[in-house]
Amino acid sequence: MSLTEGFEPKIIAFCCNWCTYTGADLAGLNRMKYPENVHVARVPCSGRVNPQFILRAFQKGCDGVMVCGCHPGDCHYSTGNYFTRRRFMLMKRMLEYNGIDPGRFHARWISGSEAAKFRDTVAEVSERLRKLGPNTKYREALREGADAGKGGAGI
Amino acid sequence: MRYSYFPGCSMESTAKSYRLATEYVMGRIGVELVEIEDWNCCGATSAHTLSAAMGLALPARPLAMAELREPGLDIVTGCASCYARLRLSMHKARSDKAAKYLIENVIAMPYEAKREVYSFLDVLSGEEAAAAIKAKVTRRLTGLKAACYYGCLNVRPAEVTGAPDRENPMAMDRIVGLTGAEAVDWAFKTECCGAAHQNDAASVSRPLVWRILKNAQANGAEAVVTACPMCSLNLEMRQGGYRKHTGLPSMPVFSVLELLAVAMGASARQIALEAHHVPAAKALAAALRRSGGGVAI
Amino acid sequence: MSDRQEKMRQSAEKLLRDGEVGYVIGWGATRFCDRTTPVFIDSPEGAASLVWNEHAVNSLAKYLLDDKYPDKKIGLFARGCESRAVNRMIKDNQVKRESLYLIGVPCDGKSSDRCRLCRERNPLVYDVLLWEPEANAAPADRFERVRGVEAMSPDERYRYWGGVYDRCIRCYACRNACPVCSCRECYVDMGRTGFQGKQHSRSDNQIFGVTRAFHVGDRCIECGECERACPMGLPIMGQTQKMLKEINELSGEYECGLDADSDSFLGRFDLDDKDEFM
Amino acid sequence: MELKKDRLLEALALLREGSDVALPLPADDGGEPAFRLWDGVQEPFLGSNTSLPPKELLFPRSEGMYGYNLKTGELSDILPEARTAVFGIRPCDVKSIENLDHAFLEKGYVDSYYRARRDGLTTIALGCSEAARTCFCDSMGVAPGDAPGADLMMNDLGDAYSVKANTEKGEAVAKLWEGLLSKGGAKAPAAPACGFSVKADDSLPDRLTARFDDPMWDSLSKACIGCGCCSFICPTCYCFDIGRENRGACGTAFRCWDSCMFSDYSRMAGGHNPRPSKKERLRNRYLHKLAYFSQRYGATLCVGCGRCIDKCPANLDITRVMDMMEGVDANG
Amino acid sequence: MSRIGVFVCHCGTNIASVVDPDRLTPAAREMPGVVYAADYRYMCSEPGQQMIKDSISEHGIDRIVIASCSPRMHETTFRKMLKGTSINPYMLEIANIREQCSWVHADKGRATEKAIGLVRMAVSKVSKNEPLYAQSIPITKRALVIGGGIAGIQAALDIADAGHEVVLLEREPSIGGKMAMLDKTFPTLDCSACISTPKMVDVGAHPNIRLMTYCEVESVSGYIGSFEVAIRQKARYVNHDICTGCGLCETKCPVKVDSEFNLGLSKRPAIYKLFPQAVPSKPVIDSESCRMLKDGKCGICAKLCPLGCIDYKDEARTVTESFGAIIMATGYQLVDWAAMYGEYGGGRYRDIISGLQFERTVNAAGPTEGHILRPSDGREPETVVIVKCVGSRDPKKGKSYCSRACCMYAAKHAHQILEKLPGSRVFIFYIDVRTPGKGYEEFYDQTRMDGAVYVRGRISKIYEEDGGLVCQGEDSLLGSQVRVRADMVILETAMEPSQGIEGLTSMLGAARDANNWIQEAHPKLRPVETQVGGVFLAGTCQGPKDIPDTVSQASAAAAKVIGLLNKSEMETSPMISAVERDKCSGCGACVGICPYKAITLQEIDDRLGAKRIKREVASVNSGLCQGCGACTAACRTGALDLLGFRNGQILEEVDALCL
Repeated sequence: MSLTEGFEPKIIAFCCNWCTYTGADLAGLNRMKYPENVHVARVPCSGRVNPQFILRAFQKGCDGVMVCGCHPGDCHYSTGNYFTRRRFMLMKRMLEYNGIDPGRFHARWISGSEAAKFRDTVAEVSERLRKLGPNTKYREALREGADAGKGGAGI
Repeated sequence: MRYSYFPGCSMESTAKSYRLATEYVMGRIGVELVEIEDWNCCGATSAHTLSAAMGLALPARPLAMAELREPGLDIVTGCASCYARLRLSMHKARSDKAAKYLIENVIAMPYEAKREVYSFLDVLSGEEAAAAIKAKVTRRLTGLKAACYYGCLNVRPAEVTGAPDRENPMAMDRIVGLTGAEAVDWAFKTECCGAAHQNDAASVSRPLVWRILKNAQANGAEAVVTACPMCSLNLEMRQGGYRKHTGLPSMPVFSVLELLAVAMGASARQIALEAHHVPAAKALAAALRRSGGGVAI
Repeated sequence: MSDRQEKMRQSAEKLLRDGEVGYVIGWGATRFCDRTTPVFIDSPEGAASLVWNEHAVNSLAKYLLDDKYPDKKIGLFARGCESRAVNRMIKDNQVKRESLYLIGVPCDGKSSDRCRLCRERNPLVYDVLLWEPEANAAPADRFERVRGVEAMSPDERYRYWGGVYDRCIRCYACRNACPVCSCRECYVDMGRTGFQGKQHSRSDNQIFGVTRAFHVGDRCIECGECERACPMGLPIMGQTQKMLKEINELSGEYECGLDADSDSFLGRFDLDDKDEFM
Repeated sequence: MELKKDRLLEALALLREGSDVALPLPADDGGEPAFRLWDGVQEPFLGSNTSLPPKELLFPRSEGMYGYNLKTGELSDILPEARTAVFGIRPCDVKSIENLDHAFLEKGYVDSYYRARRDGLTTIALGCSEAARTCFCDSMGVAPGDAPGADLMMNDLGDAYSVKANTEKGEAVAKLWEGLLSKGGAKAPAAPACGFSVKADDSLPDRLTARFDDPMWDSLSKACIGCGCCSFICPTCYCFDIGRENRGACGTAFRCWDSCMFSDYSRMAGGHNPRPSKKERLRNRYLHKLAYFSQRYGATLCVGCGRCIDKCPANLDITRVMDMMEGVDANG
Repeated sequence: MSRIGVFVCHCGTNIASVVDPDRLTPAAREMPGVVYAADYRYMCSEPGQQMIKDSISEHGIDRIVIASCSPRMHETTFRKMLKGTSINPYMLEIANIREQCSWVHADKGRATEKAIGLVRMAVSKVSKNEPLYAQSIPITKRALVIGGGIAGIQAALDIADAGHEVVLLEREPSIGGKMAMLDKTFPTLDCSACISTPKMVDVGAHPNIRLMTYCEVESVSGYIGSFEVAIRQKARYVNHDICTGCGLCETKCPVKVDSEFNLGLSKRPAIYKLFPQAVPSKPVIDSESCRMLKDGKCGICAKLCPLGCIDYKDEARTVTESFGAIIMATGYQLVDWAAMYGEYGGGRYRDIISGLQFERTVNAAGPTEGHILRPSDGREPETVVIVKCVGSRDPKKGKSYCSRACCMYAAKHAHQILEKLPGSRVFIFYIDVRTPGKGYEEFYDQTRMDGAVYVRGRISKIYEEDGGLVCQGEDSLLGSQVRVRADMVILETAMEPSQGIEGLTSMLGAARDANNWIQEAHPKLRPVETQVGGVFLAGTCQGPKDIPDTVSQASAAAAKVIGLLNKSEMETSPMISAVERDKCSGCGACVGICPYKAITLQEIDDRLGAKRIKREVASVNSGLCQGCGACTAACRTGALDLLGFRNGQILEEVDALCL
């Protein structure tokens, strides 16, 4: 059995309250169907998303991360997503430069009316991550509470 | 002042006097025209309607060759249609990577579009050339009321030609002013002459010429001055119909180069003024007489 | 060399004697002849201990952050790298130009690898210039190392950086040497927020490395102090240089600290920025 | 007894059958020489001492301490099970382990994690035949050619190493190597002179602490950039921080190296920091090395290995404070 | 340790048919910090809310998670519910297990797993929630209306009638705006002056309105409830306190310059009233043309004035006033068609005039006393061509938008010509005829009945020939070229925002759209507000409008302002950025990022060891901050954090998901 068979990726999507979160709600209202892999973390604006959140997500075990907000020009706070765009264009490049597969981080503009786009994006990202398999890069070495293993040599 | 020169097909045939006048004037004002070796047809109005690639590549080939042979020279042409086609290829090669790739693949040579494409109007209205013209004008065409006709392609499309005012251009008016003639203010400077459609769509295109001539005359012009062999041809050859249709007299049509040549002392024979369809010498002679030059042409 | 050293001593002595500055930051001798250490001269007599030779390697600008509210002006010997740092510190509202006396000392080249990217030996801002400007040497290819890493596959890149951060001892010398690291408290020293785990593990070290690059990359003046300070000799400028390379590609020619006014890349935006998140 | 140099790897391989073996190994792709677990093949790096000290063998950079479950209240120890023999450890570093022993095992508290690793550790020391210019161990009471605290002491004799067991553990190693050892009569060459020397006598701690409020700390610390480099490469710095990694109701407590040079080291819960600037931090570090530890355990914590002098980004030098104390008595 | 209560809603079967509450609720009970978990059919119902309230007191719960529909649906409901309990309304997180779980997933097992994940995220986040308290900001009960056109006039009157003080600011010497220049208004054809002048007079006489004409806004600071506006009173050179507006001075002024009000169709003196019915009805001196002010020679007006009102030494003054709300009513101007349309002669032909020039021409108080005459020779035109959409609906040369009012006033112009010049002919070239207003279509129909000839097509060229203007264009219904020889051409040109709008909006922090109109906060739901709290929109500064729409919007904006000013203080959302001063190094990275200019660097007193220092730290203005959090991502040290969405809270969510 290959590593990726039957594997369901864990994806966190940071979505702005005004566009993408609304779009995701609309997808629900329209009873659209998409994979269960995505968990949305609501933020007021995509400009609120600190690139360090993404590092943290990979460290803690997310297989993919999405940052979604209003289309440039449509920001509820007028200019927040222009900063998002700059930050994450750089962040994406830094992640890839450090060896993270390009398929693991996605930034997308999804408006409050683009429920179908939300659905399709989630489906597309899930499928891509299913093929990529679990993320091991940047992940902390797992110690599961009381089951943690024994330490060996200090070096 | 040295330029790579793209003569264009008309110069070799219908625009004989335009060609002779060009040689006469450019020689006198110190503009050296280096004819592009093995130049080819610019595609005129037909190539781009048949194939976008052909429309871009035909004019690009002589441009590429000019840049190859004379990398330091800008390119000049005396025909508005050639100017528009050449300039479009230059513009596309600069601004559109895909177009540049296409052009280079068709003509099988690099074309960097590093040099500008100019029309005679651009060249002659430059400061240096204008000063040279002033110095070389030996007899003034005083009182000759001329309507400067630019046609469409010397100015349009503005994003390709960079013309500052596409509705009311003034470059030719200023050049004409140097000869002592008077450029009248009129409304049809950049109307279409019908171009090649004079051959296949007479009912639509004849009135175009008539209206141009009529407005020129309505504004007091005695002659039309052009900067394009095709425009000249259309404006001249359709004057029979014009007289019949409007009852107005016909009027001579000169290229701006002819006007300059005469002002610089060229005789009618030297620039083959007799080749005109509408008798041309008379109006010029009248003007010369008025200036007191009294020199027969 | 000694002539210049003499000029520096005289200049410092005069400034201190005239009461123009409270102290002067320069270089002084150590136990070893091929090493210098930053010194803080606060008396005219002390100026005699100033040293100028090819081992005057350390960038002095960072020390300005230790004394952001001086009673008297601080005298600082400034080469190209110190002056670019000062520009950046002024822009970041960390120091005030009027509380500095910059003694311009065009750099004649130092025996340090940190200078390999140096593009400006002469101070860009100063109050006095002690000698004629030096000709700038051709710097090493600015992004050569970055391209080397870019050429690897994602897995190779991960192994490369993993190897680097396995060796990192998290001493934060890179941070503390960096003239644009100017937070009152670094995010790594605030474990409770949760941005940075404190374990000395590959994962936490990597996160520190990338975050550091992100925090300083768009203001980096490429002085190389971070790499020089790293006791483990890690090629960490490969991260900040990557940031600069991308910024250069996204927004055109970009270099920091050339003046004290320019906004950093992440501090502004352009409506026409490339959009790849459609 | 002596061990021919060409039998060294064989001897180490024998050791490796019963435990992990750590050796000073050269820098791989650009890093610094350090003690690492031996893969059975690599040649040890014996030209000089390592940039990183061997303290990681006993006091890892990060180690799990115990797991917990918040809902059930369950706790579980994570005690290390390590048997390691370290070869090539220098007298200064052997001395440093003696100091760590003081800190972790004495005065009424035994650190079980340290204890477990310490019990499993066999130290095979190698006397120095050459001193680096930053070495000053003989000023700090260490003999460059001898490490009485090591389990087994070896010295370079040219084409062989002398081998002398100091402890039972050492004798066990000698016994293991029996077939490889030969009787040797060659005497170890005289230990090399250190790069420089400083005056660090018994009165130094008192003379230093009397200078607690001296302005000299200002000038000493000015050039310090406040990084933790010196602490982390010091063989005797043993400070650590304890943290927790939560995973829902479960979690793990860990401890990791910390440095008294960092601002958050001494910051209290309410935000107050009794050592607010690098002056106080540097003073604390120097005094701990040269005074407080001696006052508590009777041994100087600095062993004169010179690593911090070599690596300090600002070229600070701990021995400068000792030089400044020359001629200063305890009463000021 | 926090004591968390989790409440799972079935939403009838909306949630429960997919997400299994019998698995979810026990799973929640196992989460750290959770002391109580329960599920119920409808949490938002009365009994549901009561159950939550009871559980809070019964189990000593100090924060809750509600797993239900989207927080965009019921977050406010549940916050209100918490107001009556022992816990702060912000100690609440909602796990969206309906819109983002049960409705979008079919597999019950996996959907329930996901719901558990979502609840775990919410539980983790809420464990870091802190009580937040809405701040009250005092409201200065005074409004500023910028722009004295009909929009500004209407808004000012409405607010003043409601009992609040209003300052009406106008940069011209008189209020009245564009409407005062119009002759008649469609579709009723009542006289524009007859309906606007009384309103202007009302403004001048209203006890609650202070008129500030010939004034400009210099700077704006502050925020909703307390704006500080610096207003520059331009030098009038006439003491309005004593001037009676007798008009003697105007009669003898030797200077004649183009009249702004008559759009160059007549002249005015250097000391002038904008128009006869100007309010205030007192003149100003135009310093650019006055001989006395230019050369120091003349002084006739000063000699003439019986009251000695003329003061050539008058200077501009700046006053700063406080306001609780601002209405933007800065209006529009017509595009400079001559610069855009060379094919219409580029301004060379005098008989091509703009629609507004025609308004002046046809107006009885205008330069021709209402006679429709050609400017060139003063003859009555026989044929008039009206060209619509000049600069509108022309993305290539002009504006892409429709200017909305032109269709109707073109019809009005045609009607007026046909009425005043019997036997004349009017051709109207149009793209479409848009008449979406009460009585508009009927008016258009009537105009056609009157004899106006509507030609569908654009005019491509206008040229002068034989003393007439030849209009050449296409009749796209006939599919052929047409040429009309006209005696006069009226261009119904596009509206564009008034000059100076950029400076004003950037002072206020209000956004402009792609065409430079002021951007409304929401095109449908908040059409009279800007995104800046306390700044409202009236009239054409927001986009082209006709008078009825302008007046409606003005009254709407006034209603918003009245609503605001009726309160003495206002609650602001507590979910805004906050600065930890200890950590802030004052680097200012946040300052430029804030779209609301809510962050400034503020000097504070601090100590460095024993030394007293002054240092700068970021300071968030709670009146301006809208809580977007963009600043927090720019803050490297984390000194800035967003209350309600703190870094630590979001990281908790991340961690919880990864379990």
